[in-house]
Amino acid sequence: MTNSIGEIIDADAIFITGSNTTESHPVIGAKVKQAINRGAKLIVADPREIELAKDADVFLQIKPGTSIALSNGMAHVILEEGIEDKEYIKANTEEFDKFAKKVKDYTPEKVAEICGVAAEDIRKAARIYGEASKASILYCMGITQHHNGTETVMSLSNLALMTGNLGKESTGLNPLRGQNNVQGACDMGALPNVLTGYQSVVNPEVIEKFEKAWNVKLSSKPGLTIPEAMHGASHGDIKMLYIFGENPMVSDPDTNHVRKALSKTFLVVQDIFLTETAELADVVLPAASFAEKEGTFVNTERRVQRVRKAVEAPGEAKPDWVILMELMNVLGYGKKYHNTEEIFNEIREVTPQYAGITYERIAEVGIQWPCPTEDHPGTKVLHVGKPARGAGLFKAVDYIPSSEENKEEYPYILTTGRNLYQYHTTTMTGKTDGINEKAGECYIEINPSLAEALNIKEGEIVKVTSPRGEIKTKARVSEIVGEKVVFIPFHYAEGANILTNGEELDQYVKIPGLKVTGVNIEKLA
Amino acid sequence: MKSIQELEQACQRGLEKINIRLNSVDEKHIDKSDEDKKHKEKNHVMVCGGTGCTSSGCQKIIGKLDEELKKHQLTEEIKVIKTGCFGLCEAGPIIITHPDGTFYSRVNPEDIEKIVENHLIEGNIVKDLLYKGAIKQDEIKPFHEVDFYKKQKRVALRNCGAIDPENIYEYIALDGYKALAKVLTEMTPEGVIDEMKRSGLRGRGGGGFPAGLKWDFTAKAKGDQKYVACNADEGDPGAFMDRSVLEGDPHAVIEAMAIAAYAVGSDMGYVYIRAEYPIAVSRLQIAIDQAREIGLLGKDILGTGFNFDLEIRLGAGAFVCGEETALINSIEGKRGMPRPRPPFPAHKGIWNKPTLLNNVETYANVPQIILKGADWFANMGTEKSKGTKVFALGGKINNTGLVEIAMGTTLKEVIYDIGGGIPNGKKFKAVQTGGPSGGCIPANYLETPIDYDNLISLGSMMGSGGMIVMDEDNCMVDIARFFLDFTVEESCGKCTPCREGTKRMLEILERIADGEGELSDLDKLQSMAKTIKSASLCGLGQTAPNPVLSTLHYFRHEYEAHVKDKKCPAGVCQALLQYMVIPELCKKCGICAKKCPTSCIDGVKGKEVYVIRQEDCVKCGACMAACPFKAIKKG
Amino acid sequence: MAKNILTEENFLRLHKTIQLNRGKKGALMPVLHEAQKIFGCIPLEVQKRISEELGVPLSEIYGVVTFYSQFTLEPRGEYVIGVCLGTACYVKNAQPILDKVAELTGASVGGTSPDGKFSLEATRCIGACGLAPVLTVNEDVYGRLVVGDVPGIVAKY
Amino acid sequence: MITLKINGLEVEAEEGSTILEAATKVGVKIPTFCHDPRLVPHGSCRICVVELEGGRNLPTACTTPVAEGMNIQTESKEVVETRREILDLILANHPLDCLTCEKSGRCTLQDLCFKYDVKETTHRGAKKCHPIDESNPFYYSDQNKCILCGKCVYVCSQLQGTNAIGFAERGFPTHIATPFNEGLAHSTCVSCGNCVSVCPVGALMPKSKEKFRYWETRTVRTTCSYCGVGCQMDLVVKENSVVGIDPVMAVPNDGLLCVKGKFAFNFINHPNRLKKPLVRKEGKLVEATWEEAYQVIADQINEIKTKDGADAIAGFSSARALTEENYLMQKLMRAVVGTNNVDHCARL
Repeated sequence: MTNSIGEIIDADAIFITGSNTTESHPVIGAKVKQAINRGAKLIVADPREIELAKDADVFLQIKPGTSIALSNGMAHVILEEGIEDKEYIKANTEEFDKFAKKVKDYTPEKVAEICGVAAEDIRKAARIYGEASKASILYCMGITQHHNGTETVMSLSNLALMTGNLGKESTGLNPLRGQNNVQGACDMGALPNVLTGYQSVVNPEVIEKFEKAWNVKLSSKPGLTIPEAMHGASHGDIKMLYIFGENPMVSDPDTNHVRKALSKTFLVVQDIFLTETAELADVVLPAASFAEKEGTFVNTERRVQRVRKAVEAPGEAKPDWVILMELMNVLGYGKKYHNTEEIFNEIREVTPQYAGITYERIAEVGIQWPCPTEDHPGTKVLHVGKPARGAGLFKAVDYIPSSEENKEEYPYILTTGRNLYQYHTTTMTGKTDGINEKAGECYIEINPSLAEALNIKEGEIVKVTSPRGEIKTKARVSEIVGEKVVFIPFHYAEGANILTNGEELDQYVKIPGLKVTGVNIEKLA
Repeated sequence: MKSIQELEQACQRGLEKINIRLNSVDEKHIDKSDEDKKHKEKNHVMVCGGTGCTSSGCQKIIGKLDEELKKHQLTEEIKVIKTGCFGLCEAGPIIITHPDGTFYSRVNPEDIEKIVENHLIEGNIVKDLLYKGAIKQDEIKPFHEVDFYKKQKRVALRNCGAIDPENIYEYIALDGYKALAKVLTEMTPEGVIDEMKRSGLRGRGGGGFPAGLKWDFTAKAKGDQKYVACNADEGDPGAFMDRSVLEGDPHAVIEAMAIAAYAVGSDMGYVYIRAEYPIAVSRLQIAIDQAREIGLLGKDILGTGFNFDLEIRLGAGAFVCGEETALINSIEGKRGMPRPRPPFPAHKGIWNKPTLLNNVETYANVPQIILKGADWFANMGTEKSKGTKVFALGGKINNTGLVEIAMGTTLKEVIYDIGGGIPNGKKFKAVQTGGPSGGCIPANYLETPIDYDNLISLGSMMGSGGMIVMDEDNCMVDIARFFLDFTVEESCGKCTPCREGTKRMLEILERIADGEGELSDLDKLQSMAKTIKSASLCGLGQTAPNPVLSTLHYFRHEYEAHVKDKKCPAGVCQALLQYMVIPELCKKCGICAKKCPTSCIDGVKGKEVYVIRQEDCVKCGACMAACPFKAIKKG
Repeated sequence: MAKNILTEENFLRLHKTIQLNRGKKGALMPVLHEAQKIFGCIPLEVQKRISEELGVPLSEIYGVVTFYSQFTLEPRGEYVIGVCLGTACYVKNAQPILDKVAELTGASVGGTSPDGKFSLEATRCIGACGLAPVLTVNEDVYGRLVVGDVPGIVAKY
Repeated sequence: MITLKINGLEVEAEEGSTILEAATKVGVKIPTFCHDPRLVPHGSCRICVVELEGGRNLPTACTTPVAEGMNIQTESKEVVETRREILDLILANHPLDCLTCEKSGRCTLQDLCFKYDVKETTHRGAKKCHPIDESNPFYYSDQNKCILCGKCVYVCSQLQGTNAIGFAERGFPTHIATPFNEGLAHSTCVSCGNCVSVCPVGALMPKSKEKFRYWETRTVRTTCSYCGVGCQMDLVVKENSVVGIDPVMAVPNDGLLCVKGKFAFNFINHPNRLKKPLVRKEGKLVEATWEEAYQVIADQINEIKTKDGADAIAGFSSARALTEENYLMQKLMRAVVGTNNVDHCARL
């Protein structure tokens, strides 16, 4: 997030798009509701009528995958009504004209056609966002998990730049990171193209710095992302996969392809339970859970926070860092760490944003990076004054439909996501009876008129097929989804990801288009 | 109405129309010479349209009057006007004819023919229909000369009964809206507030907080939007003066709220009326609509650029909504649960905006204070309690009704001189003032001049003005239980001392009334009362124990009788009653035995005297009622 | 016996009232008053409809309806008998009158008679203290009563 | 700044702050039931009454703003008497079953009765008897223990924004209820447990798997392991198992949690946890020693490195693991295996 969670309460307007906040980030959802109680205006754009839609001043039930069109449409109205922040654009941005020209032809009427919403609502949303003095954008995987995910994010940043909603309290472009330490994992360079602190592997100085720090030779050739590695494995290029703390057999798209890829490689899985993925492994290593080890997580507002050990790990399970260290030692890299604080201090040496953060400083309250020195208080709001890059770059992007749409034999659009009770692949939440009582089994949400057309009753088992496979699941007839749209939560094995497309990736970050999949639905005989 | 001049002309025109009634109203009076000739109208027949009289069929009476007048083609000369409540409900349904001021009481439709023919046509008054107080040895007194009215000083009730409340022009005729005109054109907001302060007017809702000060706080409070509100919840049982003002003279309240709005800088007002007053609600709505129609409410009032509008908000049956912050929550559509103070409504009232909240009767005094000046008001009443107060006299009293007296008048004068004393020759025991928050004042304090501080020093309080007279047949323990039962039922349930404490006090009182009380209970009541009074959040809880404390203080002997001797001196508490056959009177007829539902009366018909088995007797009183020879007594 | 009050026509009237009051601040109370008049009570289905259209949480509406005595959850009897228990009436022994009415109609205080014909309430002071003790049956008012008058009045309905 | 006296102590306090805040600042403890710094003070329980010199009644410390020259007594005779009477009244409508009540040891009512020597109630009369609402799988609501402090209702409406429960009826019968007492399962309750966390007595309690007494437990402050909000929480630990979770009043969650954070901690001490390394032999995963497992992995890595090169190996790190562990994973792949084929599930 460019801003912080606490600031949401004081925003004048909140634009939530592609995030079912009250179910995926419940406490942030509560803060949004507190903001509304104080009089903030809310715009919600989502293919499903999520709970927050009821509190929204404007609810745009857009067709899945049409967010860029909506952003451009709103930009069009903001320019047309002259409520953009002219000084901010002049002083702090680049390539505004190219962007302005692009959105010219995204008239509300045209966008209404693409998105399947009323033109007047687009105008109303644009006016609310444009006229507010402090407007904050909150978004999540509903924006990013598309074949054009990166450009969709850029279309949102255009909106923030053109209205000067950046670098000020209660504004900004705020991705709600889905997992407890996904921010930390990215910060630590668990990505094929960057080392810690987003220092690029192709930059010779960076390679030299790390080679000196670790006194070892390093490759500067960017590696493979998970979808690429899966592809490589299924074609025999990747011989071995070391998976720790993940369950691709349920969370990754195209499960059948994943099974094929995993079975062909030597597979090591390090986890706390024998997950669907671990069952296929050649070696399974028992790990300690978060309650059994000391360390840190980094939350969605870049706050590094302490995790503390409460109980002993069961049997011979060890903290993951101990396993990794011992394996490195077996492989000849002799470095020994006595605790995670030592590792953290090593991180601080090579990661400028973390340099000023110490375990002692975050004992009571976490610090938000960047925090360059030990007397630096941490950063609540990014891009204060000028965008960090020197000037905010406008990106003229076009709406391009996904290849999954308008397919003859797969006429309905499946979108996936979470529900309140389960978390990811239910490995942890599935162990609590109450959770399974509330959301124990997979289901598919179908619009009443579609259900009627297919003569499907509430609770009936239906067959759902896509080019990748087919599943049988329980029908939930509900107004929550639009006519031609269906929804399946991805938590359950033999569920949504049997159907999703793992090939059509975003060109920049290779994220799969999990939110748009062409499917067909049939009543079981 | 776009200017003061227009208002003035309307006042003149209106005066001509109702001049015929003015001989009886003390101040304004135009000599009859030439005006009369122009007008053919000979009489105005005023029929009381208050809640009491309406329920006794005043509508039918008006219908019959119209019918009769049509029969005699007199509809031009004689006008029938339905007015607000005259105040003497005991005498309802009431008819007063003008210009003579004849006071007919307990009229029913059959009497109309006589009144029209004998009185209105032939001119001689129907003596046997006159109010008993209006005729003394054949000498007929007009209604304002009758004892009930003569000793009163009617300021808030000035127009009640004198005008047709559903015709704004009659109000204007009696200088209606002149005060508003004066305020808008000649006075500054500070000037109005100063006038209110100098008048010494204190809140008539019960608290007695100086109105001027409250206006001042609200005026000084910062806020982009301010509200003016009128508390017409009148939850005190036995109090009905606000009802009469709203039914008889709603315009005065509207004008007063406009003046208040000008003084504190507000443009929006709410009148919160309890749902149990349908007539008052409709009369006020008519008055608001009429005022808006002729430019005395809404935008640019009287062309002075001042805007003020008014909305009615209905209560829904909750006594606690008489408390200011509960009332505010109720207007906001919430449960009527009071808010902690500070912040006071003057700073954070309706929707957390500065709000001026006053009672109906407080507002009813404002127009006259502005017109006649603060000093006129200040020299009425006592040193610290200025002006007049309306009391709703009820219970064991001959003249049940509204009594407006100058502060300082003694309880005795109100109950005996105006109230007409206790009916059926019963002995006075106590008078209860302040409703569920008040106390019972025994006979030996009847000489006390009525004002806020005296009543408090007697362990009671002014309250909204309910004054219930009790005689020897009322049991003080039962009265205390009645009031506790009321507050337990009406407590909002938010704070512990009131929600839980009043219930326990009630249970103790019920045990005492059932003869299971102990002496220690009396001290328990005392100590609990202290906690409830000092720790409760709002006025309801803080004053709920008062009825118990004051009856304990003045009538401890009755409590002890219930506890020690298991006796109820006034013969009210059922459980302590004993029905006994008086042997010498018993004619051995056996009727009582037949009637007894639990057949607990033994005896042999014609031979032995009957005896009631006390242990099985359920005290239903059926035997006593059935005995033709009054041979069964209750004691 | 409770006739079906949840007719479409009634809900239409409710909808109109809500549209009228939607913009106003503190709209809940006026809407609830109307609903009580339209349906004779405010049951769950009505409260749910008000909650959806007015945007007020159902738990808050239920709290308001159960707070005020004028709002009821179940339909009341055809004839609502209110015996005033204000102080003036109570002092002139309204209590025996209340007991008598309860006895004759079979309705307990605050309840409705088994045949649904009579609902009996001990009402707060209705301001007609001049006629104490007072009893109301829907709109009709009977004043200056003694226990003996009660059978006559009840028989009329 | 305002100067006032509390128990004879000179105190400086901000304009607009309350007596309770001023007292807490100088370490003077005033008992409260219904106070919560995140809520608008509503002054329902009245237990925090104090004596104000010259005051008409006993003002509540939680709502009364400080004023220049106030002279406050927080434990005067009258104050203590009033508090004892209030506790007496509460106990009159509260089941005295501390022996088996799960809240024992952490119940504010129990603590205050102990402090003010209120052994039992001196009143006898009607007592509440509501059915216990067990319909929610995570916690139960026992209205008979409720002291109507109202915090659960205000947290649910002002902070969580779900409005599942509210006050019903009026006066003595007032109770907290879901609409039409249909039960929590039929209400809009999302089981976040924020009401359970603020209940000062045993009216709202989690359905704990294990019976435990609070004095047998210790708490460990940590960060939630589910979504990216990073809520601060206290794990309640008895011997070697986590028996409960409480929210922490700190950035970023300010005392709030969700259903997963508050109740879904059963995986920690779950019997199916992996306890030993497993190595696949003849197609079946069998238990092995750590040394054996490491050796198998090391051999594979070295064999593939020599045959196909380091880039034939890929590692998936975990967004669920510690920051330090992600650092080591990418260091293992880059420094030891020698490839940049390292990624993690940021995309899910």
